[in-house]
Amino acid sequence: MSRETGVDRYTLNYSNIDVDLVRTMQPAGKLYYTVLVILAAIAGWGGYAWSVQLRLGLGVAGITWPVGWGFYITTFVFWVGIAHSGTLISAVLFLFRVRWRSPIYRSAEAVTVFAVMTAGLFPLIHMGRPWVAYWLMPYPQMGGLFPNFRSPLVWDVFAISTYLTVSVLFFVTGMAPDLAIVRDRTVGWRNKVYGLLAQGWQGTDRQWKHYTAAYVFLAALATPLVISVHSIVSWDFAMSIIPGWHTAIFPPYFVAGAIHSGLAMVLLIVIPMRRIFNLQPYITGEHLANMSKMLIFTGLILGYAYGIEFFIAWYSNNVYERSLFFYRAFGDYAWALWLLVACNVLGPSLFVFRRVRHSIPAIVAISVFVNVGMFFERFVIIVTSLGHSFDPFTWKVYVPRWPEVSILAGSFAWFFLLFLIFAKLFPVVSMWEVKEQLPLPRKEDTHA
Amino acid sequence: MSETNRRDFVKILGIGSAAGLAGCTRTAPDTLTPYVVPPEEMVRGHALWYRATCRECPAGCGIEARVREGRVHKVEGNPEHPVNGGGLCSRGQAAVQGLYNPDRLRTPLVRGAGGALQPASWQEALDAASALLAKARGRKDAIGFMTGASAGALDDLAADCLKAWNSARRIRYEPVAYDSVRAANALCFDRPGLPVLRFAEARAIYVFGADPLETYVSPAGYTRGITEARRAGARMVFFGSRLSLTGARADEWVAGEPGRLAMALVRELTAGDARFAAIRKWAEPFTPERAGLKPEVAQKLVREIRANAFLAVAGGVAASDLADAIAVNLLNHVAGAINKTVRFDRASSLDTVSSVFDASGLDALLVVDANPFYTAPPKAAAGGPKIVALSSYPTETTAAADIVLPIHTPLESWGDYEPWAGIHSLQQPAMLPVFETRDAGDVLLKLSGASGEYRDYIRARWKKFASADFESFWKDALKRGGHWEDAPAREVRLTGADLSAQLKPLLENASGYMLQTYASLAHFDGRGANRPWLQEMPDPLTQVVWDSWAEVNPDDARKLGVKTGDRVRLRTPQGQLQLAAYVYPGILPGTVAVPLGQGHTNFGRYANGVGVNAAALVAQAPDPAAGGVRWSGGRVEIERVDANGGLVVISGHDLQESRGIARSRLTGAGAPAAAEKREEPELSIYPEHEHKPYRWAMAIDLDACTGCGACIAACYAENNVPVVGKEEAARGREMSWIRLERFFGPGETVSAPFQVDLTLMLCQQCDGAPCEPVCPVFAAYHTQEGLNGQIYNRCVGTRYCSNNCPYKTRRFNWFQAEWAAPLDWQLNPDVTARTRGVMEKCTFCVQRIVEAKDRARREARPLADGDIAPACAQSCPAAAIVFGNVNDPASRIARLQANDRRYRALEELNTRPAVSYLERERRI
Amino acid sequence: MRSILLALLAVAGVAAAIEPGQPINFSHKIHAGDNKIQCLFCHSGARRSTVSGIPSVQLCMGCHRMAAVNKPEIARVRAYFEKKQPIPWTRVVKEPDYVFFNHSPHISRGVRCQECHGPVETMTQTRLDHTLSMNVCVACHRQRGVSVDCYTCHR
Amino acid sequence: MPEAPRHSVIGFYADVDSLIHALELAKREGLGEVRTISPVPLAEAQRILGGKPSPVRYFTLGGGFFGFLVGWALTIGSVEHYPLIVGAKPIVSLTPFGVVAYICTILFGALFTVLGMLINARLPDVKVGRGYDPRLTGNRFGLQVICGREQVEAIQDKLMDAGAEEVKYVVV
Repeated sequence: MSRETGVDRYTLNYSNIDVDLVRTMQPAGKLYYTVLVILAAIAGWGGYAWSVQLRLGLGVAGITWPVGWGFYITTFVFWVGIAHSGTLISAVLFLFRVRWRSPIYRSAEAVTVFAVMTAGLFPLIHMGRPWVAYWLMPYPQMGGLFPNFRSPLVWDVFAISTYLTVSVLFFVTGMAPDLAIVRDRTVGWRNKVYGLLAQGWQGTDRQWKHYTAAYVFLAALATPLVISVHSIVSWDFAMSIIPGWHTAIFPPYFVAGAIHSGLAMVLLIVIPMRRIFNLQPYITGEHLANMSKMLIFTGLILGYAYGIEFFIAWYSNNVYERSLFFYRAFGDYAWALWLLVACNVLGPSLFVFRRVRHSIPAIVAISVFVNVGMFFERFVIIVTSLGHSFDPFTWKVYVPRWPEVSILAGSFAWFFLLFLIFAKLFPVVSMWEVKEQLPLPRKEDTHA
Repeated sequence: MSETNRRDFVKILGIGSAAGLAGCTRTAPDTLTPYVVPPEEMVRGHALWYRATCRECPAGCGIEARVREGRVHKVEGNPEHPVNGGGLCSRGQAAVQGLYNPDRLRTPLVRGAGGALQPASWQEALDAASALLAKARGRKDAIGFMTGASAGALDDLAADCLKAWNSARRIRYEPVAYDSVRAANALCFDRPGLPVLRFAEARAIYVFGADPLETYVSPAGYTRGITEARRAGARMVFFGSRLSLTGARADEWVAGEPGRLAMALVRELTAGDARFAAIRKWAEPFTPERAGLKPEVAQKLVREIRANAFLAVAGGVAASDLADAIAVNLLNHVAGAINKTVRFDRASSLDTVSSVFDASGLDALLVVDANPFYTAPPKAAAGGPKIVALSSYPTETTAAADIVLPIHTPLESWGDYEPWAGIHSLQQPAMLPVFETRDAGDVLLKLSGASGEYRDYIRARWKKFASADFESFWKDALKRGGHWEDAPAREVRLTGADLSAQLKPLLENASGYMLQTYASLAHFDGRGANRPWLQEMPDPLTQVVWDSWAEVNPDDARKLGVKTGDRVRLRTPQGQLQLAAYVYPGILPGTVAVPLGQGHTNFGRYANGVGVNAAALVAQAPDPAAGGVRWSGGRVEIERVDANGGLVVISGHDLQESRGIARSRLTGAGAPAAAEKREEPELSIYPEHEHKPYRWAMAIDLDACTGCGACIAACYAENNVPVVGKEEAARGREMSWIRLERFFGPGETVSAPFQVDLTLMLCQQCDGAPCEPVCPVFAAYHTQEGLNGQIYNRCVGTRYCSNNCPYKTRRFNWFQAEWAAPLDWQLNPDVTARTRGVMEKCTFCVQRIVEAKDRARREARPLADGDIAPACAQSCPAAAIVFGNVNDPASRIARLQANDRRYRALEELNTRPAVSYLERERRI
Repeated sequence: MRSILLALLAVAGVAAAIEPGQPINFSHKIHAGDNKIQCLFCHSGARRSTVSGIPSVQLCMGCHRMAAVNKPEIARVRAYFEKKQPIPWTRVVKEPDYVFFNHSPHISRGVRCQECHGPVETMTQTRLDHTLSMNVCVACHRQRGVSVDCYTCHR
Repeated sequence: MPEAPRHSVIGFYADVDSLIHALELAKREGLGEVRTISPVPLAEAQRILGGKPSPVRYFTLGGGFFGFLVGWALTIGSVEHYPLIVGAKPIVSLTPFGVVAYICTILFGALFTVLGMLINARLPDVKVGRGYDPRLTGNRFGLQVICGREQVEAIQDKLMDAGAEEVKYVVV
């Protein structure tokens, strides 16, 4: 087994890669459809909750004055964050020639696309008048009025839609050679559909030449997005003047947090997937351990950010900041703060022990904790700052109500539903890239 | 002006104006209805103003009703009226919600054979009433005629009626009747009436448990007087066991039993003064120690009384003992205030009222616009009088009545009222009746068998005031709002009767808890409870909405194991109630205070079942000493029931936490020198933008602001601010554009001397507004005139602006606002009714700015300072809010901005608000 | 369905030329076109108020006591007047509630009625053959150098 | 106008060395227009085939530059058209507009990159199927030589000699 690529080079070869992965796309069994229906039901319940909210007004949710943003924006930031690890793995690690990325990047990139698609719903859900959301689009509206490009929310519109576009391009582009493989290994209507999707990919030298060039540039363009998208999302908060939001540390802090939660989500997706599809030779314990190690790193960055936030609040001697951070630590939501510190910093630091990062149950547990922790990190940032800002008269405790909880649950179901459908219809591991990671078949090998 | 025309046009009016913002149906057909004959003085789209008299309490303030297209939209104070001079309290503002109250009686009701009230035609009901009266007339004094305070034509008419009905049983019932004050004045000065209090002339104003800034006799007028005095340097001291809102505005709170404190001051003032030897003898036992007055405080107060024009005021609901009022009379006497600041030149309309009534031996009781059975429920005994109730609303009294006749509200009726002798205040209908109701006067004329209309009756009565041509006098009086006569000075002298016996109760010490009730600022004695605005406006001190509560001292609360919001049981010999507790540091241990006015059972959807009726704890029988209901001073037992008080407190936190939002400073001898004002340069990395030709700004004088909330009600009325109800208010979703923020102090803890800081928080119209750049669609933007614009129809509802507002003055429409018909008739046609999902906030009443500019343009003149008054500024009885153009250096606002008390809220954020505050002074 | 269609028309910027049925077959062409009666004679509110106003029945009768008394439509007007009933005209021009258009400053600065209302004096039946969308307002305001501040029209 | 059918020969190789060998041979002998078909990109083959670096990079650069201009033009143009003051900031606020310009740079860069790839790689390719063998996306490497009809047999022999497992004649 190679520590470098992670891929098990003694069992994998050009032939069985195709066989293994095309097998994952065989007609599904009962279990698959059961899970699918359950997820669809939960997502549908979330959709129902949204429809109630659309019909009656945002008042059915728990968000209120002065906590104008609650679960919805928390969930939005959460899903945008989840998206980040995909791009990190697929683009950044590609540029850095990290070879172990190949077998996991397809799932990671799918996580990105589906997470952004999920996240994109939340600004609509939280809006007072979603039916006029198109006013945020950059075109001359009534009387020649455009949206306000100074608003971080318009940056968000640009950043998120660009992120979705680039991720989808990267995802679809990266999949073209694999779709050709699938086309070539199937018959009947599947052959036709995948043929259409493969866009006539053959693998000629000309195709490969421009394809690899475009791949590098897409990766190069996606790389700054890893940093910028979550920086811009963090500016939704940092550009305001509310204590606890107005801080320069937010962009790196949010980016690290995004990758932290994203990696954990990829782990949570990949571990059951490799088991169900028997992909252990592709996604090995080494891959999981490598990602676990990254979690230690991002967890430490977060720990530092948490610490420095409190330190600066104290050191600034600013009455508003001090009061807010005291409130975060000991106020109504103190449980959430301590929970998130435990989940995001203490949990992943256990991965320093080799035993932990090679134990599947431990990885799953810690990944779940990280996702819970990251949700509450955003929750604490958003809710405590709004509920405890400048004028003490306005201090208020926010409690979510059933539509928010339902839509949150629905968003998870929606995300996993998309992934489940994806996993059955498309190769979850990039075949051509795994092949690329294998040594090229040489003359000696074939004669041996 | 021709009244007939005005009456006719509304009949033919059909242009509705209220619809949501969502209207995309500009092409949909709709009906336009012109006038058949246009009313002369009316131009569609222009407001007309009709002057009248406010009848929401006995004060009798002058009002003017703004009418657009035949509908009253708003009520404002009449600037020419001698009682209030332009300001109007929140209850007066809410009169329109009485007019358009969805629960108003729409048809007469007659008790049927089954014992239930059934709708009847006017003819049937009037016939039934006439028959009833005809039967009862047979026996002398078998018919009672009950009204509230009613000096004026109605009084005359009542007398005529009773004469026709062979009776002399005239009852003027007011639950809050100041019996003790009147009894004390009778004993001390042989004048059984209320004094005329000239606050404006006093420089030391001592308030003994009374609430002249809230409900006491004539609050809007007194507020004006006290403000005037304060601007001239007056100091105000509050004596009492519970710090009321009036007390909160005082410079000093001397906690204790008011009568005892007054007597202690009398004792110190009369020491060695031969003129007051008798009084000194009565006062001898009242040593300062006994009253709980520190000797040095006593000495300081005595010095102050001697050096200044003095005025002490007693009584009200919260201190309703005769002894208290006598003590204050003696203090006024020895301080030389009688015949100077405390005068008896004019009789009050309240001089003839009583807080108890006797209906025994009556066969029929006619109740006109009063609700005695809310405070004093009818005895269940059979054989009581048959009751004919004339009322605009269902009330506890109409529920017990046999015949109910729906009458006009004051804004639809003719009438006059004489709150003080010689002040004849006129009432005229500002619009045609909303429902099939009748003018009470017309009904009474009919029942008494007289002919003619009530308007003519009033005109006939007014003939005696006219010096020359009556028609022009009448026209003039309608235009002015009434007719005011000068009152000759009338001096009174102390009778010299021995009052020591009456003062004796002040020496008694009782054990256990003392019950103090007080008239609610919003609902007074209960008559405002069906106005949703008044329910939703938080009580200034407790910040509670839609409820009643029992205030307990923190030490008592600890002993009882009670927290704010817990349910407690109050028990007196008269009854028991369960209500939420409110732990209030401004109440002395051993005292429990409950506001009056809630707990209605038959007063419409906004009042029924809200809170509890504190009158049930108080004996509705004459107190032997004062002759009226003893609202406060009785014993009460209190115990905790459970944690489910269901109290909704709007305020999120009681302390300012060093944020300097509501600031005050100590002034006067011995005050620390004011800190050197740091002039922070207004820094910006960007060049300033121009403000032309105007730059609007507002200044709020916290030294004048009393916290009465008139501005809030005015804002509700002017700006179509919806009411959300208790449940949504509990979630923080009340929509008021102005908040009265109340903080306890001083400093970071609640410690002695306890103080209350109040400030108004409304959109600060920042120059560097944090809300504006974050809006993705320019719904929030800045005008060239310095306004922080909010365009509702552009808003997409991200709520980012509200998040980023340091003052949190923006309100979001969580649901589609609803106004139960016909409350929607009140909506101001000049302001968009917001749809759900959009943000709204104070606009500095931009519609008034536009209107004033328009008017100036039509009249081809420049805008003058004072042309524009936003609704809040206009309504303020204390004139604490000033609005104007700071580009004009001569404007009042520009001058106030140079005042050294000026500060801006959260100034250090560099938001550069257009709203300035003037620090409150605490004079020592 | 109808409202969707209307909304589509409005979105597409098509002037929905609705010719609503009116209780009286009133012709602006006869009054303002042929007889050259000034618009402000009947719609006098436009000069001094926000709304131009629909003339009262009394004003109609002012002329039609003498003019064209025998026409059947005039007889109907007279019937309304005698019964003291207003004429329930169908509204042709309507702005949404959040638009606060004020006639008087436009008239006093010499904006011709036709610039917004179209050639009404040629219409036998009044219709709106013009969209009164915000684009139209803003374009004219820009052209004349008048404020395009939002508060000019929205409050 | 449909293109005239062209004749070609594909050699199938189980290993890269054989393919490279055949490719070198084909190049050396000038057998005709040659191309490789492989399941993975082959840097060695690219080197032998020569040619300029992929012009996709210019598309990326051009797209990025275009997006950058679009971003600035959109933001500055919009506020110049309807100037509204917000938060005491200048009408043309360059700092926040830079964010939009940056995002537009990335967006158009990515779109143009993909466009450049599609154009240069002649994708989507509708002609797939003719002369195409599914093994070549799997575990075989192919060398396709396009030639005249008369050369087919000779080239088939040569490719077999170079180590092909199999040769196939296809019309493309």
